[in-house]
Amino acid sequence: MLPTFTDEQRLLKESLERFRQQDYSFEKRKGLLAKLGSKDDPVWAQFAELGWLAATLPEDYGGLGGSHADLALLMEQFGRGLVTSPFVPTVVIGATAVRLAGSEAQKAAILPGIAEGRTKLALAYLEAPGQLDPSIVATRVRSDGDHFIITGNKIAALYANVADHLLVSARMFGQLGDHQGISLFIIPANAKGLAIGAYRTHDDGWAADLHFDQVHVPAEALVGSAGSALDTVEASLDAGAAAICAEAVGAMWCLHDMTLDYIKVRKQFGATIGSFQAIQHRMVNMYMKCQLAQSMALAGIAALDSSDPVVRRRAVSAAKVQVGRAARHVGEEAVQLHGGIAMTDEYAAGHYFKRLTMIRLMFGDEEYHLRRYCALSR
Amino acid sequence: MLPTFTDEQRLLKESLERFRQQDYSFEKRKGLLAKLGSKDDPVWAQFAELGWLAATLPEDYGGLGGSHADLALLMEQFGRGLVTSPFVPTVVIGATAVRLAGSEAQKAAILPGIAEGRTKLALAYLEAPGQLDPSIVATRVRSDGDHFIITGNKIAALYANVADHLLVSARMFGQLGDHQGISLFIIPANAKGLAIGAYRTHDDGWAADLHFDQVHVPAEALVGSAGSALDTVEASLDAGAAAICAEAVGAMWCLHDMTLDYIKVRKQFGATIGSFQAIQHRMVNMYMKCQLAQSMALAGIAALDSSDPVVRRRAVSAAKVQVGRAARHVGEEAVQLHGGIAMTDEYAAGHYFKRLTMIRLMFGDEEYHLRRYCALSR
Amino acid sequence: MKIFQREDSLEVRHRFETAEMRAFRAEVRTFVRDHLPEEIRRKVAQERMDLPREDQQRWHKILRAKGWACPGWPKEYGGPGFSDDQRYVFERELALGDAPRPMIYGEGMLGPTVMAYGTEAQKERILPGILEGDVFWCQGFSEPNAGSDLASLQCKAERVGDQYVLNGSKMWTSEGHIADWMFGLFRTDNTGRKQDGITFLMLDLKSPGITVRPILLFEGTHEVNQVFFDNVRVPLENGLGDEHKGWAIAKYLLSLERFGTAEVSRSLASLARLKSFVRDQDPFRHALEQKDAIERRVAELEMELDALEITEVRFLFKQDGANEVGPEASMLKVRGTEIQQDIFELAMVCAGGYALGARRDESGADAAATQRGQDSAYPYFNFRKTAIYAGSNEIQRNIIAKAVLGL
Amino acid sequence: MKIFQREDSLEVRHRFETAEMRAFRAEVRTFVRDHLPEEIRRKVAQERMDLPREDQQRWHKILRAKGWACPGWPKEYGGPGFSDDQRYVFERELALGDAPRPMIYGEGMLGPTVMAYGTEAQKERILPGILEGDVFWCQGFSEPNAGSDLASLQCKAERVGDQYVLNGSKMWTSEGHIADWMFGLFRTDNTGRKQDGITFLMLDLKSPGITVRPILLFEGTHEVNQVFFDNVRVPLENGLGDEHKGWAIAKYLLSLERFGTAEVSRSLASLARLKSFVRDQDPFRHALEQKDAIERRVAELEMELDALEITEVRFLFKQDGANEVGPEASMLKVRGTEIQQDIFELAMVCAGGYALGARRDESGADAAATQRGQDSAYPYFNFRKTAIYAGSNEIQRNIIAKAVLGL
Repeated sequence: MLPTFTDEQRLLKESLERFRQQDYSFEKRKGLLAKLGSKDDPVWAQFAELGWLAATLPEDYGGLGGSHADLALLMEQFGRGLVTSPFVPTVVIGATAVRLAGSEAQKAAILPGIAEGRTKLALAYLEAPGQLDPSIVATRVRSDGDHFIITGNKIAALYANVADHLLVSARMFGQLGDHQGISLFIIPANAKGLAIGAYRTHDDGWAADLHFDQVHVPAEALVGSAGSALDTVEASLDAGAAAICAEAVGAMWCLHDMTLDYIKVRKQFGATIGSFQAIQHRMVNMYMKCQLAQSMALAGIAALDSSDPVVRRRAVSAAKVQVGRAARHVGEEAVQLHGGIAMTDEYAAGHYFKRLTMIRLMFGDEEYHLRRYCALSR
Repeated sequence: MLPTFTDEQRLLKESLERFRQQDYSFEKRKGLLAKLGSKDDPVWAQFAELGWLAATLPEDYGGLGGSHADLALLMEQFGRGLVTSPFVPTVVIGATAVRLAGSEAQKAAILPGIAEGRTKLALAYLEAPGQLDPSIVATRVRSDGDHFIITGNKIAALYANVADHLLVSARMFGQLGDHQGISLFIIPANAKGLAIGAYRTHDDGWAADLHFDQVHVPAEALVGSAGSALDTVEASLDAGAAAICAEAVGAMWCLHDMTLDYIKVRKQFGATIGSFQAIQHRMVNMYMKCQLAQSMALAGIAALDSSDPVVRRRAVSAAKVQVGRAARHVGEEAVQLHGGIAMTDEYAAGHYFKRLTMIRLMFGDEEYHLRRYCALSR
Repeated sequence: MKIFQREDSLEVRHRFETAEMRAFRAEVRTFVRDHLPEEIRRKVAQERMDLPREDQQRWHKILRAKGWACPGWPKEYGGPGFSDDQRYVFERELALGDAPRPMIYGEGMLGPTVMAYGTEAQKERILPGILEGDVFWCQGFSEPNAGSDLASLQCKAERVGDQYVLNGSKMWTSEGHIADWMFGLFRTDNTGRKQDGITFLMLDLKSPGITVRPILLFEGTHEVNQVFFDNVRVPLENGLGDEHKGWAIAKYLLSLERFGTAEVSRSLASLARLKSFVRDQDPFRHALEQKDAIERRVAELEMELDALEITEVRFLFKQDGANEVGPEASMLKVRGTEIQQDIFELAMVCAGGYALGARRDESGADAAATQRGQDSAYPYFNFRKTAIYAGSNEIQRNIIAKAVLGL
Repeated sequence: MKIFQREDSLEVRHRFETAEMRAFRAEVRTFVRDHLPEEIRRKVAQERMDLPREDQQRWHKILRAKGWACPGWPKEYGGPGFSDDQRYVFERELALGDAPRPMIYGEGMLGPTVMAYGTEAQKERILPGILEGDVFWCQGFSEPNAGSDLASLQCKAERVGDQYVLNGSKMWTSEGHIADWMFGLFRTDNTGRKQDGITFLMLDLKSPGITVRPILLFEGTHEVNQVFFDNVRVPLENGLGDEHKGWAIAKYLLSLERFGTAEVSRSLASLARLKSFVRDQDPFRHALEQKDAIERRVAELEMELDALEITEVRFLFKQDGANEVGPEASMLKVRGTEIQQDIFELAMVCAGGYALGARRDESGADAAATQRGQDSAYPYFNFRKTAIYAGSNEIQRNIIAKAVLGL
């Protein structure tokens, strides 16, 4: 997927390929999912050992100072291998928020732990199912002496049940939808008054709905300045969105390859179905969607480096729209061209399709990002 | 296209088929277009002679009292034959407006003339190119003693240059976009102060932009009551839209048949291109679009009989959206599956494609009607 | 000269608007509302097609008591003897009322086929069990290497004395795990054209040598199975029609599905659920722009469904009274499944964050909305199958190309 | 352990953002703005591809005077000797400035082919006329029964003494009516494989026995012709490469078009015109909802174009320095034409009532808007050809299926 490779990136890619082929084959994956996110999750430990958790973190905080190119590489390989983990909530979204807005103390407390595999993060920002804009915050926070008190509900916080710390957006002042008035807090997952209702997601990950009942948090839990956290939340979500776009590209190429292999051997009416022209042209359309999605995912991740938030938002939204549409097309066609076999639990294609579908829905669907792109174009 | 046929309708259909095959073949059509809309237009005279101009008009005014089923039949055959005439502006839109809102005197003065082929009408309602809503009327009218004075501009009035009388919407009071305040007038085409800038349309018809410079019209020219003509204009345009939907279905079936015939004989790589599965499946998609468009066109024309304007508008809008989209699909695919030959002036397919494209743009495009449908669904 | 007189209705759906049909519709609607058990209704409203045997049987017996079981069957065999119009309206009302689908294999497929090809003894033995809802059937057609290309099936029935001995396996057997009997196609001769040498057999699934292996779908439901035959013995009298001539019977059986392949009624119900979800689930009344976009997509689906419905009625009820549907009916299946899949996709997207979650039990204030949201991805995933099974949409397009367009 | 260090740019377009390239881009942009005659610019902005010979020649000579004619040619033959990056930026700026396309047949196709296959004498005879813009070429490949299946061409060149004698006809000959010379493929042998026995010839269109029949397109433009040969005599030295071996030369020639088949630059210009039309033409500032819908479609096209552009750059400028584009470049042509067609469709729809009118002369206050509106349907109609010519999009998909996917 990458336009250029350094030697280091070649090594990284090889280690990722080795992992997904040897340690995370589709057969082994089933067993590994049972421990997903738990304290003794062997996959997470391996991530840490291989340096993947540290890869993109700053060197001052135990990271390896990698670039966004490294992030793209990691995510694409995770996509190809259907690697399911709290990587994005922790390393991409969570760490981005802490890096962007956290105090020195917060960075020092959190980032090295992430790099070493000791700390997992989750961001709780979504409140209503169809309201994908992070400015829609009804969860309230008020000052109480040297504490803050948070009350409200969050839904679909990815891996919140396995996180050590939660990043939570809450409204300090203003109305629902106001861009000002939103603060971000980092709180321990075992905070008193916090109820976590966890559930599996369709792609075998985890999410949780959260209920904050007068949760008391100390002043040091505030990330960045009070009332102006929306930019941080948006930037973190953009990093997450760009990352899962790259992941989706990996998953799409994998589905593409599986389908291509299948139609070359599957016979009907005395011929391989890949010899039928209608199937060939549809396979070509899948191929084109993969190529184009790859281009957009590259541009999306590249834009994370931009100093202009409008440039970043436009590029990430464009990527999310195009990759999301491609993901739908490629996922649906992969199942259809396979036929019945792809409908089964024991075949991998359906699981890739589910993951792609969840990626479409995460961090703003195509409709949300198309609207955001239009608004930024005015 | 019709679900049932009476004996009379069978006869009508036969006369239409005979006309388009014998008198209006693609070769003869070219010559006939030169006289289109003129005083001695032989096609119009033949329409009158065959009773088609009278077919759907009320018996009390020289008509034959036919039903909307007869209108559907006429339009579908016009579509199949690429029959180009002022039929819709005169017999469908114009006559509908006069029937719905005209005084006895107006009906008696206009409708028999239409039935006999002496009188042509045109409706001038459009003012700005991208403003397809008939409530967008900036043309002003004011009373002056027993006269009205009209000032303003209209664009793209179909066949206004060949009409004997023009139906013109003008604002008597209220703001642009207000539903109240619009009046309808019937004025002679040679009225003083009226400038008509005529041009050919892409489908070899005519249209004109009109400039009203203090045009004086008598009180009797008012059609219906002052200030409340929007319903009449909408109902007339709906009749026109439903009629051209039926026409489009005829044109689509014709393109479908031409394409099917062509791919059965055209050879490439030693086989007919119709033997290639990708071409077959696209042909099937064209076939399905034609069938579905036919169903919607039927429902659209049927809804003209509804006493509930909301029912009528929803059905006509649904038809225009679906038929318009199908027209694009079928027209583009017909050209593509033919290849180069369909790009030429001497082959009929391109001309059908142009007509279908103009139909899409007339009386509200798909976007306009989708919005109208949504608004009516709230 | 007055040649144009009769006011014909162009609105093909008008045929269901007579006083008689309205009364019938009202009767069915009321009956469904009053007699469909709520726990069954709720599962159907979740778009589930994996209803447990008990639920299907319970509802079937309720209909049977009313005389409405097996709505396609003539009175002679205990059916209600509906006209085609009545049957159309009846199945519409059942779908709109979230009632389970009629049981396709016994009542929809095998029953009418036995009526056409069975001996009197077979009719007497087979039909009452279906009519009463006591015997569940499944279909043994597809095999691992015979999907779209059904005629290439290889599962063998060897004639030994007065029995067939079956070996091989059948694939994608829906409801194989809850059925009592299977009807299916088996190869009794391998020497000629592949369509020849196929025999239509009926067999008791409790016969020794049968193994039913569940096949889970990727979203977790258990609907289909692989059924293995290891020297399974089937008496000769369980053959339907002539030996080696099963292909014609299968073609007849597959042609029976002219009612309902477009799934218009169920899609109308799904779309209505989607609309009410969108209306109800937005506590903040915000993001109006997004609602506009959803409104547009809903409107587009409504129009598509409208076009499909009118086309279906045009095809099913031809003007000349011939209610035979030709190969053009394949397009009803193609468009019907495409639209249905699009509805479920939109429903999932509208559920937003809720759609991420897999099914779970929950109580609490917004449990209902959560539940509906979490249900939303299942049909999107599950209904991918509909474009694959019962003749994939590719096969349907091949049929139209060949049989309708002459390509 | 520090394994991740280098900050690589993922943004593939960054290669055009060096100081040097920026300066070059500014130079080209300024030159086009200052030197492109307004009457030519206006025609190009109308998306016309039927530019008169005088217009093409005039612009070519302006570029020639600057040293920029034939941008793909090396310095050795009088070209500017651009690097690939420069050429990419150069052609982008020409397109964005509404300059005519480089002349495809002489400078784009024949010139480089003669450089590769021609004798020294041929190079000296042919290249200067192209470089100076004095000799116009057209291409004689397609025939009435050899379109997508080019190798089945039948137009005959019989060897008689030191001449070929040509009989038959060539079809779809673009610019045949304004060209001086034609290069083309002719059958010199009919005995072997159809790809064999084809010879690449160059001929003076003033030769006796040639008739050029105009073929009008359905929207009225004259771009293509049928060219008939009635015992036309061509000297042997006008053959390029070996007799009977023209197929390989043709394949080389057709592979030259790697720059620009995606038409990204021109589509960017078209989209910019569309946006400014929408912004300007709405005197009433009404119907905001409709503007939203247009805005969405514009955004979608922008994104599609973005994806195509990045893909093009990825393909054209590979990381290993190998700037050979393989068969995957077929997708650039497919998507490029599809997007271009969609832009023109949207432009037409946005023009609303104005789009109905055919071209006409008009003066007056809103003549400009009227004109732009009335221009809007022409490219929608005219550009249907782009998915048909130069290897139809079906053929391109076949190529990808075979050569990229191995199907």
